[in-house]
Amino acid sequence: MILNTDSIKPIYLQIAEWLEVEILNNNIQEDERIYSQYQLADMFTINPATAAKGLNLLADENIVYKKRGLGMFVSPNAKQFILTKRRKQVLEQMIKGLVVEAKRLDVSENELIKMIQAFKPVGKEEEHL
Amino acid sequence: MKVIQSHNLSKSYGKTTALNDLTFEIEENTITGLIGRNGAGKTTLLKIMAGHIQPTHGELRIYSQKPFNNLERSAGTILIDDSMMYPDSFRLVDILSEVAPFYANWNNTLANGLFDYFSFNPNQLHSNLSKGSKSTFNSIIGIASRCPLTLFDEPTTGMDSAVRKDFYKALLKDYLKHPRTIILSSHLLSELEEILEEILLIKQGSKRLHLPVMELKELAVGIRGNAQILQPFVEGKELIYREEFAKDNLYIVLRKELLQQEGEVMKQKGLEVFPISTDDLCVYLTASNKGGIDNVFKKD
Amino acid sequence: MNAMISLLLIFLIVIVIVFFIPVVRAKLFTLLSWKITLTLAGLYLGILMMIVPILYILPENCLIKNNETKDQVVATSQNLISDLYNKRVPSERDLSKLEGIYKNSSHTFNADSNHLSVNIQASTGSRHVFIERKAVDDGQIGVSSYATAQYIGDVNFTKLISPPTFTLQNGTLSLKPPGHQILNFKQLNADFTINQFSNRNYAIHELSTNFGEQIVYIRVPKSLVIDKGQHTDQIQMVDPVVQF
Amino acid sequence: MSLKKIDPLSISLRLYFYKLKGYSVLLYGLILAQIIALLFSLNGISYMSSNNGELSVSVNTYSASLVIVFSLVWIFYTAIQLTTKRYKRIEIPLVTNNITGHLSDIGFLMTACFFGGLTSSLAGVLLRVIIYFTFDRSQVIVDQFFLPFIDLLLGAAVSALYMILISAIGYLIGVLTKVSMAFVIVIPTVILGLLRVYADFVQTLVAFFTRETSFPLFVLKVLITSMLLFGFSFLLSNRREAVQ
Repeated sequence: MILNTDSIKPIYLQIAEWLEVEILNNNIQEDERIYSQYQLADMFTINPATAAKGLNLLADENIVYKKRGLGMFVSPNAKQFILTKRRKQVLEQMIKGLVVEAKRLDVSENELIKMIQAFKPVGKEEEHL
Repeated sequence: MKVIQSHNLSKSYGKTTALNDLTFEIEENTITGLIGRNGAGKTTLLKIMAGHIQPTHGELRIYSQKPFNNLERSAGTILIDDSMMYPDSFRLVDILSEVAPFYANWNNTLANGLFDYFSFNPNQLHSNLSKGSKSTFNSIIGIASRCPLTLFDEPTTGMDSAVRKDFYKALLKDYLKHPRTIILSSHLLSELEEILEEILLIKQGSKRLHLPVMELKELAVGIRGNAQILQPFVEGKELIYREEFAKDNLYIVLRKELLQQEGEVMKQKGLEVFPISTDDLCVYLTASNKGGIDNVFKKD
Repeated sequence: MNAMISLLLIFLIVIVIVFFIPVVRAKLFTLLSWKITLTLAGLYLGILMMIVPILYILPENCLIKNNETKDQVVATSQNLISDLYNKRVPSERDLSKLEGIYKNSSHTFNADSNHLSVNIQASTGSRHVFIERKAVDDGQIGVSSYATAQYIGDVNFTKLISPPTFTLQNGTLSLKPPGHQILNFKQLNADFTINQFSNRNYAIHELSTNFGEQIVYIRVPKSLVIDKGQHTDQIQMVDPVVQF
Repeated sequence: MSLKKIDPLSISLRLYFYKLKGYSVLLYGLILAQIIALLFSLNGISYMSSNNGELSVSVNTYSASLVIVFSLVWIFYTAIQLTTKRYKRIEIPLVTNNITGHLSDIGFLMTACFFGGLTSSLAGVLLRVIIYFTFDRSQVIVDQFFLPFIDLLLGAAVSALYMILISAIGYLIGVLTKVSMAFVIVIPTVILGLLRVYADFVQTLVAFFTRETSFPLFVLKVLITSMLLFGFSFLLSNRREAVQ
């Protein structure tokens, strides 16, 4: 994956999200060692401090845990946690935007709900980063 | 450990002031971006660090030594800039082998590897290289010398974007293996932002900002919308940038911390609140007069 | 030789000028890496050093030598002239045995007449003709020409003087001078760096020229009649026995 | 980080070798100057002739002194060059400070002086060999033709010493002009003024070296003077910033 360097989203967040996706896709199993900050820095050509911040973000949310001298490992229930978190945060954020935009366009609540119901996604669900 | 400690550093050439009262410290084994517009004093600062020139006032210490005319510091520092000159009796391949003995950590394999990768002609003369190739060649020396303090002054001048990317990649990869203190100067932050840890922003010889680059992205926020609605929110607050556009429209940039909880309210009132790209922020922070170039045309 | 030097000089000056034109210089420098330059400089030094032994094995006897006894030699030859004018002939009868006198030609003619007149062309310079009567009538006229000591600085170039040519016809001995003779000597001078410390007298020679005299010495049979003609003052009888 | 002691002498030595290779191109100037001087020398340094109507005698004096003079001019020019921006900028990318920069410059100049002294002295030998083979040998005067080998060595040493002295003067002048451009005008004015008003003083100054006939004393005088001049250059430029 190539980072979106033009994005407003800080790079450490992009790194954290990418790692979450790797965990969701089972590319990194639970209790498996996750990339170190230096590996991440090398892979994405970013400063190791930035990579460390991304990892720390995951550690703060208990998605990964530290083993002294061995590095960071994926927590046993990380996948479930990420799913819950994403549902809560990402979706909520999107809905917030949706509602504000609907208001600006004078779309009533009922109309909006109908529009959401009418929308049939094509193919698989896409991941947004 | 602090590698560079600058205290009230000033430098003037005759009546012009290149650096004005700079105080900052740089940690060991970090990559710092020295960002500023042309003529902001980046080159002067780097030359003082490299010991080529001395400050007019204040002092700058590297590993607690003054670098000027200091052999020990010179051995531990390399400054890569486009004024580097090599004798005409040296071919490119000679330069690599002749410069090597001066640097204790010089890595020949790396130097030759990069030399081949960028497909230089070993028999060419340094003075006959194009601007971009010269920058590339100099950068090879900068990376391969593995100096504890490596300074790059606008290293990518003239390089095409593919080479730039390769250069930053090479620099970072070697840094990961052999950590050292690196300072890169540039007038453009975006192209080197990812590999930086810290950013030192200078404007007209003075320090504007010095903070981890990650914080820069979240430092400021931009708000755009109807001037009447926006104005009350920002009344009395220090604005980084302010521009009136179209009819009754206002665009302002201010520190995020000044906004606190008001952001949500603003969004609901139809104002656009969005993060500012680091590049734009640097432009705003280093702009000489608020309002930018538009002001010139508004006077009619 | 001079033309060649001038050509070489012009060539070199062109090289120098070309050397200082930046564009050409840059082109040139792409060819001249330090390895080539140092090799060429080494070669230059090497060639110069190899020439040193050559200098010392050059045979020196073909070069012209200095004469340390110049004053004595000049005195001897001047004495000789005045002796001859005073009719005092050296007992050996061969002047070249004297120091500083060089015999540069010697001829023997059979007398074809009972008298002898000597024909000396005008503008022959200082050439003295002496006639000596032999004690016998052997019908042979012996003509020898001598040069007395000639110096430039300390260099004795007497031996390089060309003799006149002599012909005897119908009792007239004609003397034909050798024509304008040019001698161009080369002298070397040690560099000023050596001269400064050398105890030897290495300063440039004092280059006073000392042209000597030329003597034609004629020995004639006892009874030959001598006709001095118009050159009375240049022809001197040295035999005190003979009466005119 | 490396805080281990850096030895200025070993750095100077590294810089010296770097410059020896890097500045080697300058040697072409010396070689060209010497060859041109040698060609000029083939015309002789002085000429005198005399004539007595029948005979013209001339003496052409040859010496390779001009080669030494040209070498001195070259080293003067080169010493000034080394202090210019162009050459000082070459040091900048390397590990250096003022002292090592100067020491390596002096090292290069000394090497050039040694090379120049030796070659200019040997040029005299080449001149002799050329004369031996191209001119009429019977008119080449043997005196001073075969330089004693010891004189050759002496000549080389003295030329090198003079070159050292001149290089020290040139280097100081170069440094002075870097300290202030005013010296570009001041130096020639002072020199001209000295020559005009204090001609005696200048003569004494020159004679201090050129009239010294004891070699050891000369060595001492030159080395001490050069060290003073170089030392003065050090002091003047020690707090100077690198070229911009």
